[in-house]
Amino acid sequence: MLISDLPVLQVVIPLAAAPVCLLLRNPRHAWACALIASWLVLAIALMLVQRVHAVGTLSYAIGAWVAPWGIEYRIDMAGALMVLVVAIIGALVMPFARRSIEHEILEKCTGLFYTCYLLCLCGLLGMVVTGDAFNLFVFLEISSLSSYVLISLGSRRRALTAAYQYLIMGTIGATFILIGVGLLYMMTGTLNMVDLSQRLPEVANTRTIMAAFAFVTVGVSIKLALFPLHQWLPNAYTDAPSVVSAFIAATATKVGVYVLLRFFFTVFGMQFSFDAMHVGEILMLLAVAGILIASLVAVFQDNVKRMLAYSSVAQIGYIILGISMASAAGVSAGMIHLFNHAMIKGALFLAIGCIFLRLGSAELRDMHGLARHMPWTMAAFVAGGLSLIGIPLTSGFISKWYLASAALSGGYWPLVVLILASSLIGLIYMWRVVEVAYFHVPGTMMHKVREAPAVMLIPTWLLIGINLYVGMDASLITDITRQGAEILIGEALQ
Amino acid sequence: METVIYILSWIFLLGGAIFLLVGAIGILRFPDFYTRLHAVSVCDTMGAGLVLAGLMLQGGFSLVTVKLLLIFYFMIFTGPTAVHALAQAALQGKLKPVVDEHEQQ
Amino acid sequence: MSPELTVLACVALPLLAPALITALHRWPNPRETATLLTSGCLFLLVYSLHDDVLRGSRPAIDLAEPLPGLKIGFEVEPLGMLFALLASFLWIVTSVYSIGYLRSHHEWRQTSYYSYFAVALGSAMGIAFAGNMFTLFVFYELLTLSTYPLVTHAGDDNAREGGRMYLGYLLGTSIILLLLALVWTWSLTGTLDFRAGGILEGVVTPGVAGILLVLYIFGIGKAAVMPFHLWLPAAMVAPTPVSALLHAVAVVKAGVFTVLKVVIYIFGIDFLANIPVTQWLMYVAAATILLAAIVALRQDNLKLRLAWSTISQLSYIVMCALLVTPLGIVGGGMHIVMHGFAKITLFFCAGAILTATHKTRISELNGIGRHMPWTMAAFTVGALSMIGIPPTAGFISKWYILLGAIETREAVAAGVIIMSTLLNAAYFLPIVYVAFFRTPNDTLESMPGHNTRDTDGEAPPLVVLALTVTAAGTLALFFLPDLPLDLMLQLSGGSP
Amino acid sequence: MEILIDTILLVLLMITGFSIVRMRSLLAATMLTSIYSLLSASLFVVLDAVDVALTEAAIGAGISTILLLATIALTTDREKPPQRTPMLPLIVVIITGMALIYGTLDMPHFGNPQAPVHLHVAPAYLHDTPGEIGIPNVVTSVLASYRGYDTLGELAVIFTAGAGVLTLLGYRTRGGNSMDPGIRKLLILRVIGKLFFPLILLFALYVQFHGDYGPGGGFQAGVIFATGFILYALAFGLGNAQRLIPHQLLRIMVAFGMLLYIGVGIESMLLGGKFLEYNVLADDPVSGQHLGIILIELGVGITVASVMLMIYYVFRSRQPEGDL
Amino acid sequence: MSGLLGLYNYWIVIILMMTGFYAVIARPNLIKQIIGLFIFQTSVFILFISMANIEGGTAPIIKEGIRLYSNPLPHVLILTAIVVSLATTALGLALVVRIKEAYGTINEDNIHVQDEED
Repeated sequence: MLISDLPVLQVVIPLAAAPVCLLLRNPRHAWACALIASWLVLAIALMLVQRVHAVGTLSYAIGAWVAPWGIEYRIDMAGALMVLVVAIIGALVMPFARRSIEHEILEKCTGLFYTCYLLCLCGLLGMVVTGDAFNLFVFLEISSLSSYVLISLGSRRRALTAAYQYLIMGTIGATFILIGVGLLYMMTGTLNMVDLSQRLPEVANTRTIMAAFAFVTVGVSIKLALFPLHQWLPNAYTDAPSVVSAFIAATATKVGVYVLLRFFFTVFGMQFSFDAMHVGEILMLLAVAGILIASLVAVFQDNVKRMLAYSSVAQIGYIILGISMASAAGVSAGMIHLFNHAMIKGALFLAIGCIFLRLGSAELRDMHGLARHMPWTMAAFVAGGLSLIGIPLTSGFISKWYLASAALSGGYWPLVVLILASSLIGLIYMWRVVEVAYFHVPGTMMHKVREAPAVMLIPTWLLIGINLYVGMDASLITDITRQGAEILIGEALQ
Repeated sequence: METVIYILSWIFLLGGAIFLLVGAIGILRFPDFYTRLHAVSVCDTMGAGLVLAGLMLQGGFSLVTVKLLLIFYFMIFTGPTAVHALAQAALQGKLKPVVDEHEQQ
Repeated sequence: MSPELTVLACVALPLLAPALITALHRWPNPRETATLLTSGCLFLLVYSLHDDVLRGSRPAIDLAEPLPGLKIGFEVEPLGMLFALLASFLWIVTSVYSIGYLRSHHEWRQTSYYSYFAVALGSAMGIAFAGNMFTLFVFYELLTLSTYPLVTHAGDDNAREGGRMYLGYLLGTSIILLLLALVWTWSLTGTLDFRAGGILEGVVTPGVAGILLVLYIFGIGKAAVMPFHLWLPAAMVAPTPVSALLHAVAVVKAGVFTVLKVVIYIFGIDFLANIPVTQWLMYVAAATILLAAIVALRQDNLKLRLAWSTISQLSYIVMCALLVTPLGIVGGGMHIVMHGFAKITLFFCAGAILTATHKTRISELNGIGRHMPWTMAAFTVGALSMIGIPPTAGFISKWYILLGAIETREAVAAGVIIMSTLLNAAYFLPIVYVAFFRTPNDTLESMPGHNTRDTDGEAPPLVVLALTVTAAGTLALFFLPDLPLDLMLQLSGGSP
Repeated sequence: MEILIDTILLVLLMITGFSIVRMRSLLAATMLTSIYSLLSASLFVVLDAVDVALTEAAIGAGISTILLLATIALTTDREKPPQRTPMLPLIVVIITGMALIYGTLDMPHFGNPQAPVHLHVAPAYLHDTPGEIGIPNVVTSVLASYRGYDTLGELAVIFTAGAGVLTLLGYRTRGGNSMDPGIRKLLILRVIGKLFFPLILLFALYVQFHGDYGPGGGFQAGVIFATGFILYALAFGLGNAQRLIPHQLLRIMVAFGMLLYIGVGIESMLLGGKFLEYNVLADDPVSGQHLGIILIELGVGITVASVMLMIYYVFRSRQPEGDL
Repeated sequence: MSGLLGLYNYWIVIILMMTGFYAVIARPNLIKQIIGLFIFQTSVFILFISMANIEGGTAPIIKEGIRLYSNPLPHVLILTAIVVSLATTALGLALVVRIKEAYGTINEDNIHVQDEED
């Protein structure tokens, strides 16, 4: 096995680890297996980023069958960034998971939990690196099915309905994607994305391709919870086990956004997507509505996880807003926010996971005076919250800055104001938690509450650390996203 | 010779189709579960058998005929068994047969 | 230590101090010693820089570059030097005061109090020495966030309410307006560095510059120009030392300091003089001066009256800046210092009265001057300075402001200064009168259940010491205004 | 002729579909669903997709129906009349349908040999399969080799479903020798079951290994294999079936099939090829392909069979003892 | 076939798809939704297989003397999709069973009512 096999290995390792996990009787062993796999994936992801940086886009023909006859893995800078996001979150969530999972789900399910987690990881990675439209569907289903299971493991019975709702909406979305891919195939005879992009211009003005575009867009939008197709998300994030909320919130929707990017820019081409189909205007409208409405709804939530979930819907709005500008600056800003938001939300949900471990609840009313008993956890939460609001020296600021300047250079004046003003709504809902945790008098139950264990705090703070580092020095990440955006836009211009 | 076999096979096929049709009408027309089951089981076994026989005649001595024979073998076992199971289940479910009220009196 | 490193140390020292303070949280005396030591060292460090600056050197250091073209970097120039000197000196005094105040009030969470105080000071240093607008913005926000726990120190519903308003106004204006202005400026010019003569001239049309100026002036919520001033009275829920140093000096002065910086180094005085909006904004500031003074007249709560007075005085400085003349800038810079000393004295006094008598209302202060002669003497000095009567420091800054107004033939500005002087007198002198000349009525001696030990006499000695020092400073600055004046003159590049 | 059958089948499908939506009894709806699936399988045969037809019949009409029935047994078979007005869904459906119909307007016509799908990529499969893979069933060659990675993904999906169902419903062991009393009465069923059980397994093996030459392959075989055991479990009770194939064994088999598939991929990597490049497995590329395809089909068969059986076990073990 | 008749097949398939889709989104009964999903997906399979068809072709199993085969690629894709659909159905049904145990009903409206009460 050589360096050149890395693109496929990073997907195959979790895939192979999953059945091994199933075989292991002892949950601890299963955990160790999942841990090793996800760390290996992170190592590979880092190597991949470095390689893509060095040699440019990587292509790997699986089974040595060259595209378009075989399935191709294709990693460019944008893909490498996504792989990195998924791998970082996956690797950091795992050490956290053991204590949290032991506490939140039944013991007999823990081994299976890690199996499903690995499958989800594998599915998400596969979606990112694949260069084949149908293979995308297959891996989408792997990640979706496993995430339904993961979500259903939440301790309340509402987790079941949340998972079911997600299953129905997710399957509708996936079927829409399947229809879209089918129509594309019908008109071009190929499934390979690059091949598709070369053959599409000939038939671009047919009604079939327009329908295909619509179906793919709607299908992916369901997966990434674009307003108003987000109904599954708040329930799913609220009732899933904390680890799952953190993992899925930070990765699944982001991968969805990435898939949308792939389709818009690589497959259909920018000209078709934005000039012919006017998707930019539609997305911008939906993004703005999503940002405002979801943020406002978040303010009125009493469950912190639900609040964060609505905030996720709003934040996805920011990412889409960047993309909808259809400029290199906008797409790059969207991708920066994609990375940053993954880290922020991951950290916030992990912090909530720590709280859940000690409190057994994520309701605001149970958190009175929590900061005195769990100072480190709450400090992480506040740091993540500040980042979400976009205070300078945090990663959130970087993304807001880029988004605002992209909007400015695109001449979208009201958007700049909106971006800045809506971060204030973020301030309101984050501060509700801060006030309760720092200023309310602790209840009697609170005396037993201790700080979360170090194995859970360290991953949380590592994510916060990434946030702060990006806030201090964003050059690395902006470099990557700039290259990624250029490749996406550049391909479209060819 | 071929023409004879051809005509014969069509007679079988059509005959089978008629049986199946009759069975279907029976399902619709008969008054209760047991009689409907009766109609469908009897007619189906015969109809399907005839259709298979017709097809075998068309297939001649080939692998296809062997496969058809196998199907026939399966059919004659599974059909009655299924119907039996259904009737048994209905009986267990306390489903009363509809009886002509005049006779009962 | 090279000047560059000193600059860095000036910012880093108070930011790192909380580590030491927290480590010592079990032992109050060493903990307070740590605070005092830090503040003392900080002042010495800052002071050691002033020679260089007066000689014309501009120590600068860059730390990081979060975004291309946006650096976290420091550069010392006269105005920042002045602000840093003021803040670091008054920190020493306030620390002394705090020790006396907090101990006599048996406040909770003293460790976190001192820690956040140090962070706030560090942020103020960062603002003072910021080498570009981005760095300034970063520390501006850090200052808001680090003072939030201090404002809400009491932890009750009142404090939370005040804190909400504080955070809402300051973060709101800074994120929506100021950040917008920054992004815009950056996208127009590609830089946010402070440069002599500004960075906008020749890049933007006067119309756009006008909008930008509006965004900047109102975006800097800490300058409390109406209508973004309500946070300041709300912040009065904080313990008095916090109000004294932060809401009379560090935070609000950071606001007007930023305004001055923007006017001088982002727009440039010459460029700004040609924008019609400047004058209109000046009128807004003038209106703020008068309106806030009128509101102050009606306040019975001493701290609130002081807060409204601060709003009024801050707009002096904003108005100075918007006079866009070198003399006005000198006046504004001087007023930062002079008002700082006077106002901190007044707040110290208010705190001392609270400590000694548990009184917050002016109407309850009849005859208090007899019980607390030192305190009320200091209060009188502060009040005189606020009005601008010699021999107090306030006179000097007012003099320059008036000169600036006359130089630019701004009758409105000059008129407003005169008017507000009268109003100042109207809301401060009655307090002095009440304290010294009215006979104490029922309240002081006969309050039931009152601890007689506290009522008779002065506040704790540390408190009195602190307020005496600042009052003395107010007087001293009248006679020896050289240091601030030299710095400001160097900035404006000419003789008065 | 084909068009006639095609049309009739489509009309039947429509009728079935509408009836399913209207039907209030879930049991009846399930049976109609099974018929729907069978009809579409027939349609697939007419449309020359024999492999798909076999799979659809086995999975759609077979396993899915069994699962639906098991679920209904655990829940309820009556559907309450809906209380909400179905206007919004109707609008959504109509819009979606119109969008699709709009999309069809520029489609190549049904069966048109000049359609892009028949000109690009696919001809290469048909042309190169005999030379590169050396088996006549092109579907198998594409499935197992050209797009073998999709199939791995598909296996992972099934594996996920197995793990998921196991996680959700858990597994309860059933007392060893007990036979459902309901079944004990059905002597005929037991006799027939015993008769057919080996035949079904034999057929499954045929489908498994004949997949290279005719319709069939690991998926279909796995499902049929599972069906055989399900029949056994129906006739002789769950307890006896579990003694035949214990749950633990299933668990191992599920994992083993996956690992076998991935192992073939890794092995080809170790031998210096790409992932799933069977050419390197033997000296001669074509026999390497043969070997690879047989191995991965085996992996697929094992995992699919055991996952199906496991899901069935899990569903059945939820039922109270003695309930059919 | 020519003219609109050439699309007739697709139109029926679309109607079938929409029938299933309607059952998913309009019916409150969870099992009915799963059945709807199943029909929706199966109809999509028919769409794919329809496009693979070629006039006068046979099943894509190479035999001497036959030149026209239907397109094997959609067949492969749909084999995969069928399995995916089964996996979804199985998981969905498992969830339905759990929901029934937790809520005592499989009617979405009733479940919402209970969720509100929580």
